[in-house]
Amino acid sequence: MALITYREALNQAMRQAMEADPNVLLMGEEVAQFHGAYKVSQGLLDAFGPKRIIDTPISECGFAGLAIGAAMMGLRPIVEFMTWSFSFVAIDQIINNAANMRYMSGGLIHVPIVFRGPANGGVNVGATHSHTPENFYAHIPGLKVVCPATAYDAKGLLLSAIEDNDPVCIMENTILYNTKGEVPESPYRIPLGKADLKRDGKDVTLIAHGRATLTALEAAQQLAEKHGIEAQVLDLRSIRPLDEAAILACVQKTNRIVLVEENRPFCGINSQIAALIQEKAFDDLDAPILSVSAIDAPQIYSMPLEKLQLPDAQRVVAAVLRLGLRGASSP
Amino acid sequence: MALITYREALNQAMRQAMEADPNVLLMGEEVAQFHGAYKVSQGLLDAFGPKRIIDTPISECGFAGLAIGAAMMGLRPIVEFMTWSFSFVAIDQIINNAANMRYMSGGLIHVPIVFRGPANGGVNVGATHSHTPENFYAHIPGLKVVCPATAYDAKGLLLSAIEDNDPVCIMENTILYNTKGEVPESPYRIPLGKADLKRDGKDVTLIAHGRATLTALEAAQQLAEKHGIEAQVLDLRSIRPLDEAAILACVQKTNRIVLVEENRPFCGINSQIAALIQEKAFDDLDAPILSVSAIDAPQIYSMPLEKLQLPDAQRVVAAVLRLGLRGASSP
Amino acid sequence: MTLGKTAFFKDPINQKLSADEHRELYRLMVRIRRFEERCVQAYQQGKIGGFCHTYIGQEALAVGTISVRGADDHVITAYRDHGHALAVGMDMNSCMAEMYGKVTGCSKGKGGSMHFFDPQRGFWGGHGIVGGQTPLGAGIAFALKYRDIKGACLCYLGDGAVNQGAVHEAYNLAALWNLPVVFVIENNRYSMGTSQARSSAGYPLTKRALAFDMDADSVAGNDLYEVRAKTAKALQRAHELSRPTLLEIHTYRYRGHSMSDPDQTYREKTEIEDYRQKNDPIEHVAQVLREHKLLDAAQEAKIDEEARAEAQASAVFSEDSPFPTPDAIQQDVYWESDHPQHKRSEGVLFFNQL
Amino acid sequence: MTLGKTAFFKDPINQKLSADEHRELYRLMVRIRRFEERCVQAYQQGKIGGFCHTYIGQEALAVGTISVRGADDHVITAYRDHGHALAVGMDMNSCMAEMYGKVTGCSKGKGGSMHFFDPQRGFWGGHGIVGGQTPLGAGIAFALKYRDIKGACLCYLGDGAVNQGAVHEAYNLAALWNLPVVFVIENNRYSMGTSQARSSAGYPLTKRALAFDMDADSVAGNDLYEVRAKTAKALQRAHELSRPTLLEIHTYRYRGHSMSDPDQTYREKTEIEDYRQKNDPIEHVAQVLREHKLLDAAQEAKIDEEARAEAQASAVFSEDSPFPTPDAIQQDVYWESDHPQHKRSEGVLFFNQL
Ligand SMILES: Cc1ncc(C[n+]2csc(CCOP(=O)(O)OP(=O)(O)O)c2C)c(N)n1
Ligand SMILES: Cc1ncc(C[n+]2csc(CCOP(=O)(O)OP(=O)(O)O)c2C)c(N)n1
Ligand SMILES: [Mg+2]
Ligand SMILES: [Mg+2]
Repeated sequence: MALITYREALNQAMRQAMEADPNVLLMGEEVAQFHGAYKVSQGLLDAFGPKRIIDTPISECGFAGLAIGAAMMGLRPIVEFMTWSFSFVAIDQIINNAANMRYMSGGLIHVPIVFRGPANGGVNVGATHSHTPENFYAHIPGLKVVCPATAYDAKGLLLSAIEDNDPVCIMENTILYNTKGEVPESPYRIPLGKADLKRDGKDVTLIAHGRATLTALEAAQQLAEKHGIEAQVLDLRSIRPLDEAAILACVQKTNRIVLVEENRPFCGINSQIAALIQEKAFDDLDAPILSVSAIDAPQIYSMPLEKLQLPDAQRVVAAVLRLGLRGASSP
Repeated sequence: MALITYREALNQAMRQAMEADPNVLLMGEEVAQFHGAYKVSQGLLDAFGPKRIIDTPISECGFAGLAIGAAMMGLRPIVEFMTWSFSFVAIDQIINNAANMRYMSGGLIHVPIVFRGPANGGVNVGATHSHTPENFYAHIPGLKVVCPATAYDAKGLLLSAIEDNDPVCIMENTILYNTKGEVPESPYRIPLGKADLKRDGKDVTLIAHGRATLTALEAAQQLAEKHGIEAQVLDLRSIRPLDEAAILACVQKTNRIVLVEENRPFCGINSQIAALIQEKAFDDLDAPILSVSAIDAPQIYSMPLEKLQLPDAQRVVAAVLRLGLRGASSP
Repeated sequence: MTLGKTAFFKDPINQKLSADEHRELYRLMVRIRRFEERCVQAYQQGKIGGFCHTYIGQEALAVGTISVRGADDHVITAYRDHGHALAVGMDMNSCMAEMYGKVTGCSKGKGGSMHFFDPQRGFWGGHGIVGGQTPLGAGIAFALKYRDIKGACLCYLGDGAVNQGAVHEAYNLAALWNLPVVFVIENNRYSMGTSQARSSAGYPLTKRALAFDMDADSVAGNDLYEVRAKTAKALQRAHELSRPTLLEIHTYRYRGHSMSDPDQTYREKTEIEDYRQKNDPIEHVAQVLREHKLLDAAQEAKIDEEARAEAQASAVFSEDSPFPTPDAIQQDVYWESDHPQHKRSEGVLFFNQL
Repeated sequence: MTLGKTAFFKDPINQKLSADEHRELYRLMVRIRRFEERCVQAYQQGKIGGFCHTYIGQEALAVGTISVRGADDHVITAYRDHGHALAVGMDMNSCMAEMYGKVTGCSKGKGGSMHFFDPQRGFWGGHGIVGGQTPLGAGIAFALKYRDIKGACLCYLGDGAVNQGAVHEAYNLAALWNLPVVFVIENNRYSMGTSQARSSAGYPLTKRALAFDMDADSVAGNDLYEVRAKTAKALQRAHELSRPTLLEIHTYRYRGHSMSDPDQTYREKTEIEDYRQKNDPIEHVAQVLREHKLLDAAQEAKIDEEARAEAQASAVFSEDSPFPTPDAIQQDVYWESDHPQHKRSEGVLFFNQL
């Protein structure tokens, strides 16, 4: 297995999917000649030519809709949003056309399309460019939403998404593009809807998705080292479908839960997970589920403040400590 | 007090606000000559003329943005979306401009604007026309969101919204437009962020907003009559700001909660309320919070099925009974 | 235009019509009108819910444009979709049953009046969001071109829809990428209660195509023969040059915007009466055919009678059909959950159920 | 164009400039360039985060257009906003400090490079979403007209932005409602790595205005005097006739799209060099002024020196300024929570805190 970046993992997935199926194509702003604003599509134009790697005008509504129409006809487009923040001008197409089409046609039509791109704050680009709309899209029946945290997951989930017959939204993270991980060269699939226990532990479970998973892992490390608390980390990976069974198993095991997300708190993913746990595993809970989200405000530009606005390990550790846990080895 | 419809109550609020302040104006599709697609603006063109009651082209993104620009300059536009389903083509303007403007300008600019219109299913218009995006908009810091359930609330909340210096989204309901209630003729304000206990009771609290409040009231009636269970009904009225204190007081009082909404379940309002309660009133809960939402699918057209898809009193009663409550007078 | 007069009867595309074919086009127009009238009745009886946008007055447009399409030409339109549905060959039963919300409807009762589909016949809906279908239409054309199929997409929109941003984005993409799409503006003079001049700066609407270096043409939409001739040219341009065209087709609707529009605020009844007298598309074709001895009184009466009977039968069929069962609510949401044998994902897709 | 030659020096709007005023316009252009160069340096030192889109090469455009505005004319633009900010009179300190994320920045460090504001000077941003500011610009014009103020809005957008639906919706509204807005396309030939021809069908972009019966003009954007003359005409049309105009102003950017664009995939370095040699807007004005004996070598050197010093000082000022305190994160979200004494709503507005 090679050690490659998250960016390269996504690139590999697209490359392999395009080699396997002539119906797969990539379209978006700057994906071809520019190799992608974040270079995720590096080299794809050379490999597959301008018929399949397509630079678009700055018309998200237009090209997302166009790709949905093409998917209705049986093509399998991958649509890159330069960031998911820019998907808001296309959200009507994604909801009313990609998500609703199958239903409104009584099952006559399906829309095998992938929307992908980064959705994150933390890079000092201000409020307009820092949206994390996984809760919006996962709210919509008809859509699937995944948020890979590692290079390995990115490749496996993207390959599954491209082969999926339903519309899938993949939310990446510009901060993760350069992170490296062991990734098999040959194609492999990670089923959507399967969470991944990224660290085992017995005292508390941290549930996260996307880059917050790494924050949770860092917090777990600190909890172990400094507080003797064994926190396990469940990476949801997929928001819809959702691995309820894995979540409930964690509750049963550790009875204490802290949720971590870079989404904003109101009607975000953490709220949904908390609601679900309290309903389905009420008696397994020893304490309220605590939630660490982005601080509830538009994303601030100022660098040191933006760091504070997003969850960090320290805030997660503090939340765990608020649960009143006492680690085996703590003083 | 006169017995008038919810529609007339909204109309009165706009009329009185426009009489009081020349900066208030109404714009939207068919609001002037046609008197509104749902006749909410009946007579306003005659009263205030075409300068202030403005028919727009079918360009939600354009006129919502235009109104935001006008609000930045100190006007106080009311923007009618024929339905909130059509706000998706304008959502970027609402989020990135109306909601973010104050923040990104470091407080130099504020945007005193009201977006209003109906947001509901239940009228056989299919999935594209039946969205209930209160969770989307309430997710966004910078926006306020209210969902009046009665004529009285509609007038008082709309007047407050028009006088508010922040952007407010008012989600009405076409099914409620014809419902009547006692409404004072003279202007009055209901503060945003104040829930209303619409029925008192001791055994369980039903928490709802918008038309689901009426469903909850009907369920409470049935619970009293058929099961001897005294359910109280808390109408949130306002989603953001949210009356947390009222919610927590209910939990403290009845220890059992059933949430009712016409929103879809994943990352909807019920999930948020459940998350909040379990975090802040964990020890007051005698049972898991149960949730009754729209059945999780795009809105179906077929009339009898759409009735089933939305919450009805029967489903609410069933949820309450699942809590294992036994009423005083039940066998 | 004078009823019964057309400069396009001799256009090659019309000249090759047999007598039967002439009459079949006429019959289709009559069938659409009778179907719509039967819908109105059903709506008034409370059998149909929600909105119902009739096509009465615009029949020559859908019939004319769609009648010249080839085997690989596709169709997509907005919510005023009954005329197109019948024109592509969908049967009245499945259309009417859809409006009744019955499981025998073309979308199993899930889409309703605004959301008809029949991909087998190249009919991709029926779309409720104004302008939202135009990028899809460009996408259908894109897929044809991608696959080297010499087909095109007829993509319809209203005169009010032209002011949606999505439409301009679609124009630009189609012109920039040489997509074989024909945008057809059904200019019936109103978007709900707003006259065309009150919604759109710049006249005619074809100018907006020229801005993108797209070819455009204006068409008298009540003349079946002109509609056919000019659509055929646009389709040829799409097939042979892979270039888009914008057709602004002038037409008129006789009834309110939808069944819930009492039609009292924005035009005089005399305007409608006047148009009908002078421009009715069905009467126009009838006169042309009579003049060319292609239609006699008996044939005319029979066509009308059959169309009425067919529409009536579709209402009976719909009445007799069952509603979907409650489990239908969560079917047809995800391809995957409808094909459990091919399911690859895990986890929960639905977050509550009945 | 030949550097130093302009047909517009004698245009009435330019003829009334005093020698000092000529030099001040020149100085403003130089200040913008030096400011941007200092930004580049700060960015490379890691002092500035995120994106940073420089205005180098386009200086005559912001300076020329904004220099002819009247007291009631307002300005709104996209994310490439430093030039406009300085042109409306914002000081370098507050601009630079904003980029440093400092509390002394024009938006208190909350907006960053793309989101400058100064409503006191009629400057309404600084907007990050491509095309998103165009409806706002129409709205500013709407508000002026609503209040019977004879002002206008200069609303800037890029040549790539023209393909956003929002832009067309704004065009239509402005033309339909006779709004006093001047849409200014800053056609710098590229949207990121996409040349204008690869993003937009139909040339020139002014055609898109004509489609809405909006007046339009093409402008050589490196000639300060032409920019001024043609903008003045458009503003006059706005003031006197309350009619919108579209100006397509041709310009060029020397550096990458933003600081994170290495600028290696879509144009040759020679293209840039060639443009600069033949068209540099600052050198152009300098030559015009020299020729007219309005600028001597000493003055020129002094202006440059002062601009450099000012830019350098702004960096020092920014460096020395404090970051906002953590409580700033939840300030300036709601007017109401910033004005507790006027608070009318109840309940919770924020759902967590630091
Ligand atoms: C985005 C959006 N805004 C508003 C509506 C409501 N609406 C439905 S039809 C219509 C008028 C459309 O007029 P036009 O495009 O001329 O088509 P016609 O009804 O005349 O066929 C409006 C405003 C909608 N469906 N979608
Ligand atoms: C809706 C949206 N899509 C994409 C982007 C990313 N983006 C920022 S600038 C830009 C290029 C814009 O080019 P142009 O309009 O020509 O302006 P210029 O940068 O040349 O000044 C793109 C694609 C964005 N900010 N907003
Ligand atoms: Mg129309
Ligand atoms: Mg550009």
